[in-house]
This record gives sequence, structure tokens and C-alpha cells, in this order.
Amino acid sequence: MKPEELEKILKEKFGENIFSTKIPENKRLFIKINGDIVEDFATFLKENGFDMPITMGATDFLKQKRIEIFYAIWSSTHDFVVFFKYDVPRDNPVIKSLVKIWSGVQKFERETWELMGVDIEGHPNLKPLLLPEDWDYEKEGYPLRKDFNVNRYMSPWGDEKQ
Amino acid sequence: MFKDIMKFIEVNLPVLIKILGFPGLTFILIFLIFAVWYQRKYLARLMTRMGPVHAGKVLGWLQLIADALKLLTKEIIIPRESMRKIFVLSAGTLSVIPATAITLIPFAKDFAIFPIRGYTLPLFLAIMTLYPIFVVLMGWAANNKFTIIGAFRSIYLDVAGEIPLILSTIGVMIWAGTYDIQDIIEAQKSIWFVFPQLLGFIVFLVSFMAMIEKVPFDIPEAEAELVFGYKTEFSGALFLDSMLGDYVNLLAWSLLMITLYFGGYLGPSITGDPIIDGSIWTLIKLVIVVTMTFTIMISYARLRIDQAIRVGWNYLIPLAILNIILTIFVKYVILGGG
Amino acid sequence: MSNGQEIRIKEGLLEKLPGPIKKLFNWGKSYSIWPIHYVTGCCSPEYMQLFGPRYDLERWGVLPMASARQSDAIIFVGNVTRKMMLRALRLYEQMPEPRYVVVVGACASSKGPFPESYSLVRVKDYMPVDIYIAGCPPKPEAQAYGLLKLREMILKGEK
Amino acid sequence: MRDMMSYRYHPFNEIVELEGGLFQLNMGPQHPISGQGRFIVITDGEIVYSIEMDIGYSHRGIEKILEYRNLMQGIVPIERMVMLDTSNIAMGYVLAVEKLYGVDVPPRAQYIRTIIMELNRIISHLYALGLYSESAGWNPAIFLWTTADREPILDILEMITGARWSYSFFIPGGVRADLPRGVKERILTTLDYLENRIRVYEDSWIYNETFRMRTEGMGVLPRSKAIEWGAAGPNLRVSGVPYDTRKNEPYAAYDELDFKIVTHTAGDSYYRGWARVEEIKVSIDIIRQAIENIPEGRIRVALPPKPVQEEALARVETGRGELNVYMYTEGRDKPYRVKISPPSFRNFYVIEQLPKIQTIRLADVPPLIYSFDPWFLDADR
Repeated sequence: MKPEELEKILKEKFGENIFSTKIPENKRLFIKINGDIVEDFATFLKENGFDMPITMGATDFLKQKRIEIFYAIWSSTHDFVVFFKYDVPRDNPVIKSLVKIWSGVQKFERETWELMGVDIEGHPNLKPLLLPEDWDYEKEGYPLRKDFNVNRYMSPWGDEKQ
Repeated sequence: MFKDIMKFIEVNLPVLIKILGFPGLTFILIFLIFAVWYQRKYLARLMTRMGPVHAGKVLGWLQLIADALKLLTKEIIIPRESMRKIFVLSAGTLSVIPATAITLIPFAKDFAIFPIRGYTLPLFLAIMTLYPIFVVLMGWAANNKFTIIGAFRSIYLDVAGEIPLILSTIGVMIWAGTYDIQDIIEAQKSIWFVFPQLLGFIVFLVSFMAMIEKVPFDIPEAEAELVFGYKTEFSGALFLDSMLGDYVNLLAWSLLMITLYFGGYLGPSITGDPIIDGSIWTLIKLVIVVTMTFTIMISYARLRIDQAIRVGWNYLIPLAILNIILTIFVKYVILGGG
Repeated sequence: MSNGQEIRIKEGLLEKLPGPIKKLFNWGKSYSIWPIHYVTGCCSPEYMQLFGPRYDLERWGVLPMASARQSDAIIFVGNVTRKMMLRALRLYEQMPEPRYVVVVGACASSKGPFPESYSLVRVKDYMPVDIYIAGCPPKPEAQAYGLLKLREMILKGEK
Repeated sequence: MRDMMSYRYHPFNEIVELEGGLFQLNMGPQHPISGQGRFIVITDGEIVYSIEMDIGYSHRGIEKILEYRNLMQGIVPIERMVMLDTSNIAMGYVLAVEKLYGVDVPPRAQYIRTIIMELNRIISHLYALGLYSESAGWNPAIFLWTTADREPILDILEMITGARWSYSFFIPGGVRADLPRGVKERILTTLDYLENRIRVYEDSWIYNETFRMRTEGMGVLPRSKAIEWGAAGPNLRVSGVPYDTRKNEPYAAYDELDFKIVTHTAGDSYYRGWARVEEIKVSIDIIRQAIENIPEGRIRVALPPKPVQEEALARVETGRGELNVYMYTEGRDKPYRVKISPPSFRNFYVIEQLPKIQTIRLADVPPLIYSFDPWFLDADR
């Protein structure tokens, strides 16, 4: 199956829930979808042979007050990557975990929960992964967000303690 | 008071020389320094690198003295939970057992520290079986889970390694027809026991590696899982003692291998005096055995504890028993009871 | 590795010794620096080359040891994060007394190419540091030079 | 908000009693085998019930730092992500930028890039073989042999790029400098030396009984699970999935060079180590072909002012596996968001899932983990 054929099938199945699709190069298919159809969109992809998750993350759009969650799934049978993303409000983002469909995304979701502050429902073990244990979120905030103040950590060349 | 001491020294001067001098204390310390230096240089050479060079300006022979001096100045830390007295004492006692066993080994004709005759080989083996008990004592006294696991593993290994070793020495005893180490050596005048007892030698070699815990079997202090096994907690002088124990154990077992299979002090005479000849030949064979040990050490991966025990129980013990049966059959049926 | 307050037999004895014997002990200490087998950052491949056959530091008796009890130098190879520094402090306490801290690479001394990083720390805010080795990653010759400078300081008795 | 303190981990190298006779063994950051991370093993002394890879010990936050660097400066932090495999990681970032700006790089630069990347892959595989043999309890001879064999390659790279590890040699649009004179003969002689060194590794290590006894049939990763959990690189190919980014999505000069993908179906730890030795041979042929027919011409092209795409996903085959770099830009010189999905991050998930489908013994944990060629810096970013 080629990216174009998949694009046609998805357009028929989901219609207006798919906001925009793009094929920049031969083995990529970028799709932006509506947030609430994520579950059955993912199961539909899984049935069509998209079985290996390669990336999952989130981008913070401060000015438009939204966080964009993106997944990239490779198919071992058709050998090309579907990259779908959807929006979530910025103030208290909550998304549904896709671990039951692709168990490979578990660690990626855990990292997004920790660094971007996106609450994930139905995730088996939400534990800190990369940040130090004594990292308190009130004072320091979420690192990957755009309003995260980095100058706090810029150690001046002087000798005073961080 | 002073006169009595002088008289005591005059009376048994030769024994004192033996105990403190050649086959005794100074020889063991010199062997420790030589063995550790030789291991670091030889293994470094096999790893295509230089090993210690600048410590003594000539091949780095002072390296071990530098390490010993540094270890003496280090601070000794005794963990609060450990049983302090046992913790401190157990490090030192580890090297006492193999040292007492070495007193039985003759370095030349009638030139052993403890020149008794009769059941010297079983006595040697009996003393050496005490070694694992002190290893467990060290592991238990440090009261740290890593050392305890290391100590228990060394018991599994010693049990799996010791029985085939003793069975293979039985084969030698039957072939030589005596219990006494010196008579066994004399019986090897015609031919070294390595050739008639080849099967027994193979079993002895494998369990020898298990007893001195070198790489194919160095599970108790396996670096990969437990940091240093039962030696993790020792610092400073205590670590020096535990290293001493490790290498004196190597010395004792390799001396046993030499006497049983490579004809102890036998060899064409270099100088006239038999005592010096015997000692020179023993030392030459000792260096060869130690080199062989390090070569085996570098060419094999470490076995898992259950594989090591399986090797011990399933292969070594049946082979050793087969060896005994073969020696009995060959000696009394074919050669008609020598 | 067990925690808890340990009984430490101080090595004050060494100061009371007369001059030549102290020089002998300093000579011994200088020829056997045993760093702990501990790599923290991205300079570790270069650190491994240091103990490789070409720049072999065992010629001066530097031998990485596995356990904290037997080692006397802790070498921070590369960046040190806050999470790693919590462990490094525990390690530093467990090492017997004459211990040295060597910092390899720009990241551990001044957060090097990652000044904005939110999780990196500078070693000197947590521990007294003896030797800084600059470079990212410092070539094995630079690391060897740093360790040999430490050796000379021990030989002269400053450390 | 969350109370982070409740998740406080036990300090390192502690053994914690759990109920039911199990205990938790921490092979902490300070452990001869654990590198810059920690693996927490729950076991009853012999059988391992769960392995957890505690990463984050060298998390520098590279994704955040890249948002403060323009496209040319971004090479420096991303290269330090995996110091072993610098050029392959930098290639990921550079490929993403070239996809954004729609740049077609002159062929000579592509060939130079391929040569440097393959040399780096050999270094990375040699390092993996060294650590793998040391974790199986091998005396460090093999580790030091591999360290010795890396030196000639590092000399070549120092000759070409001026630095041993982090070269900053790949820039968006081409390569920083041309190949120096005399590098061709130097590379060919080094490759001949490496070839008979590989023979030494094969018969002293691969065909050795104790090593096979320890690793054969241990940690078998079936094909379906390898795909579902997202294994990467040789670990995926050894379980029967013939996917190699250099072949499936050719970048640099890989489409003009012919080489075979190393695939097996057994999927156990022994073949994972063996596949890396074969891949070194494949890399050697690639370098030979690239050196022979390298075209003349320019080595760099300027970037157009405006990006053509808004977002791009670049996939590159590093030594450890397949690296994915997603980049989103708003036209300014600094990328708005860079998401790096490293291979080790996915390999660690596979290691954590393996005890669920296989009985693994405590002594087998280090060889199993090191057969996946883990690199904690890679997973931490």
C-alpha cells in the first residue's frame, strides 16, 4: 500500500475529523486529526499493519494556548511512516494513553508526562523517568514548556552557588 | 632470660631458617609480590598493553611495594552494622590456612618445614578444606547483602570443586601406592604422574581453577554482578590481607599440583647440593603452573553458578571415579600390583 | 556499601613519622592511585581509551577499582546531573580518607556546551576538587597529564 | 500537583527486602558494568522477575537546549548525545534540517559523509563487542583489544576532521572540509588491518564454548514482540525483521552503494553479538566502495533563506539502531521544537519486557542487557 492510498482510505473513513494531510516525501504521511477520534483512529491503523511505534511527543504552542500531541508509527508490511497529531488545550492537558494498542509507546508517554506535564489516563506506570527525584514542579515548572525560564540555570562565570 | 633465648635459637636454628626463611614466611610474601606483579604484567602483555612500568624504573617491579605502602596509609573503615572483631580478624586469618598447608610440601629431599612422613597428603587436603569456612566468615561479618551472596556462592563452588579434586588425588595415591607426598615424588623418578594419570590431571586442573576462583569459575567475586564478592567491604590494610589470602591459596594449590603431577623437586641437578637443586626445580615448575593459570584465566568467559556446579557434579566427579577405577585396573590387573 | 555511621581509624599517624619515612609513603601513594570504576558523562569513551593499550595509565599504577572501599580517587568523566550527584556524594563519603577528586571535561567543571541545561550541576559546588582537566572531550594525553600532575602533587606531599 | 518525593528511589547499590522472599538488587550507577545508569533487578536469588532500567543520570535536556541554538550551532549539543557515534547522530539532525529547507547536497559531500559515518559505526560496534564480552565475565582482554583496534580509526577521523570524537564536521548543506591528501591509502591499509583483527575476534570469541554456553538461547526476542515493543537496529534485524534505514530509506550516498542487511531469525543474545561482527564487515565493504568511486565537485551548498516544509521526520541508522529526529520550525533560524527518539530508549523498553516472556537468571542479566548494546547517554538525551 502507498501513502496516497492510505490517505484516501482514511479520508473516506473519518471524513471531516481529519483536518489536514500532507505527503512531503515518498515514505511519510503527516495527518492532523481531531482529538476525540484518536482511539479508533489508532485501532484502525493497527489493523492495517501499522505495528511499530517509533516516536511520540508533544509540542507546546504558547501563543495559540494549545499543546500538539504527535505519534509516528511505522508499518513492517507497507514500510512507511504515518505521523498523526492532534491538539489538546494548554491549561490542564489530559490525553488517553495508547499503550493498549501499541505497547511500545509506554516509555515515550511517560517521558511526555514528566517533561511536558500532560496527564495521561490509563497509563500502567507513571513514574519519574529522566528528571532528578528532588525536582519540584511548583518552583521549576515543566522543562519542555515554552514558558520555562532557563536563565535560572545559566550559571554565571562568577563563583556564587547555583 | 636473654641467655635462654640465645640457647633456644642455637638449638633449632635450621628449623627457624626454614620457617622464617625459604619455604616459610618471607617466601610467601615474596611470592605474593611476584604473583600479583606477574599477573598484572602478563595479562597486560596479553591485552597488548604495558602494565606497570614506571614504579621501579625496570619493568615496574616496585609497583606492588608502592601499592602495599599506599594501602597501609589508607584509612580503615569498619561499617557500623558489621561484627567488628570478626570483621577485622577474618581478613588476616584467610592466609593462615594455606600457609600451614604449605609447610607439608617438600621443596627438596627431606626439606619441608614440617618434615613428618606418613599421611601428609590427606593432612594437606584436610587443612585446605577449611579455607571456604573463613571465606564465609568474612562475607558474613561484613553484613552487607552483596558480600553474603558472594560468600554463599563460594560455598557452592568449593563443594562442586573440592570433591572431584580429592578424588583425583586418590587416583595418584593408588598409582604411587603411598599416602606420603615425599614418597609420591620419589615414585615419579621414572615418569611424571601427568602421563599415566592424564584423566586425573584434567579433572584436577578444572577443579583447581574452581578452588582458586580464577576466571572460568570466579563467580564469588564476579565483577559483573556483585561488586567484589566477599571482599567488597575491606579497605586499606584489611584489603591487603584478603589479597594475601587469595594468592597464598593459589600458591598452595599450585604447589600441590606440582608435587602430584610434575614430580616436585625432581630434575637434573644444576648445582651439586640436592637442597638447592630441588628448590630451583620447584620454583621453575611453580612459575610455569602460574603462567598456565593466567593463560586459562584470559581465554574463557565466566560460567554461571549453576553451570559451574553442573560441570562439577555431572562431569568431574564421574570422570574422577572412572579414573580411580582405571588406575586400580591398570595397576593391579595388568602390572600385577607394583 | 552499607550506610550508617562508620568507625574511621584516622591516618593521623602518617604526620608524626620522621621525614624520610613520610617521603617513602608519599612515593608509595603516588605510584598507586586507584580511581573508582565510575563514569558519569559523555567523555567516557575517551576515558576508556586512556586505559587502553595506547595511552595505558597502568604504567604509573593507575588501576580502576570496582568498589569504593578500595579506591582513593573519584574521577568525574563528563557531565554530572543532579540525579547522579546525589549518588556521587554517597560514593565520596564511602571512600577511605586520602581521597582525590578529578574533574574531566568542560561539562563537570562549568556545564560546558550545555549552559542552559536544567539538570546539569558543577562538581565544585558539592565537593572539593583537586584537578580540573579542560577539553570536550579532553584527549587522552590531556587526561594523562592531569592525573600525572596529581601524582606529582602527592609525591611532593601537597595532597 | 504531584508529590515527587513519594517516588524517591532507594539509594544505589542497596539490596532491599521485598515480601515473598524476593529482594531488589540495584546495580547502581557505580557498578563495573552499569555505565551511566542503573538497572533495578527484582529476583529471588536466581530467577529474575523484573528488570527496570533507571535512566536520567546523564539527562542534559538536549531537546530544550536545541530550541536556543540556531541551525548551525545545533550540531554541538546533539553530537554530544552519543559521543561514540557522533557522525550518525549529527546526520540525523542535519538530514532533518535539509528536509525542512529542501536542500540537495552535492554528491561528493554525500560520499564523504558516508565514509565518516561507516568509520563511526565500526567504532560503535567495536565498543559494543568489548562491553558485551566483559559483561559475560570475559577477562578484559577482549575489551582492550577492541580499544586498541579503535585507535587507528580515530587517527583517520582526526586526520579528516581534526577531532577524535565530536567532529562538528556535518553541517546543513554539506561538509565542513574536503578529504586531505593521502587519506585514501591510510583508510585502505587500516581496513586491511581491521579485517584480520575481525578474524581474531571470530575464532577467539564467537566460536568459543563457554561464551556460547552462556549466551545461546538466552533472552530470545521473537519477531512479533520485537516489532510490537519497537526494538531498534541489530536487535530488530536479528529477530527476523529485515529493516535497515540505510536500505529502506537511503540517505547520504547509501543508494549508490550495494551492501546486504545482516538478518538472522534466532533472536537470542548470541546472534545479537554475532550480527555486530558481521555488520563491521559490511561497513568495511561500504567504505571500500565509497573510497573507490568518490566523485569530484563541491562539498557544500548554502541553505536557502526560507524553509520549504514546516515539519520533517528524519530517520538515520546509528550504531545502536534507528534514530528519529522530528523538527518543527516557524521559519526563524532557531527550530521551534526538536523531538529526538533515540534507539536505546526503545531498546531499554524491550529489555524491561523480556523477563515477562522468558525466565532469566540473575547471572545472565548483564550479558542480556549488553547484548542489546545499551548506551544510557543515548536514552537520556
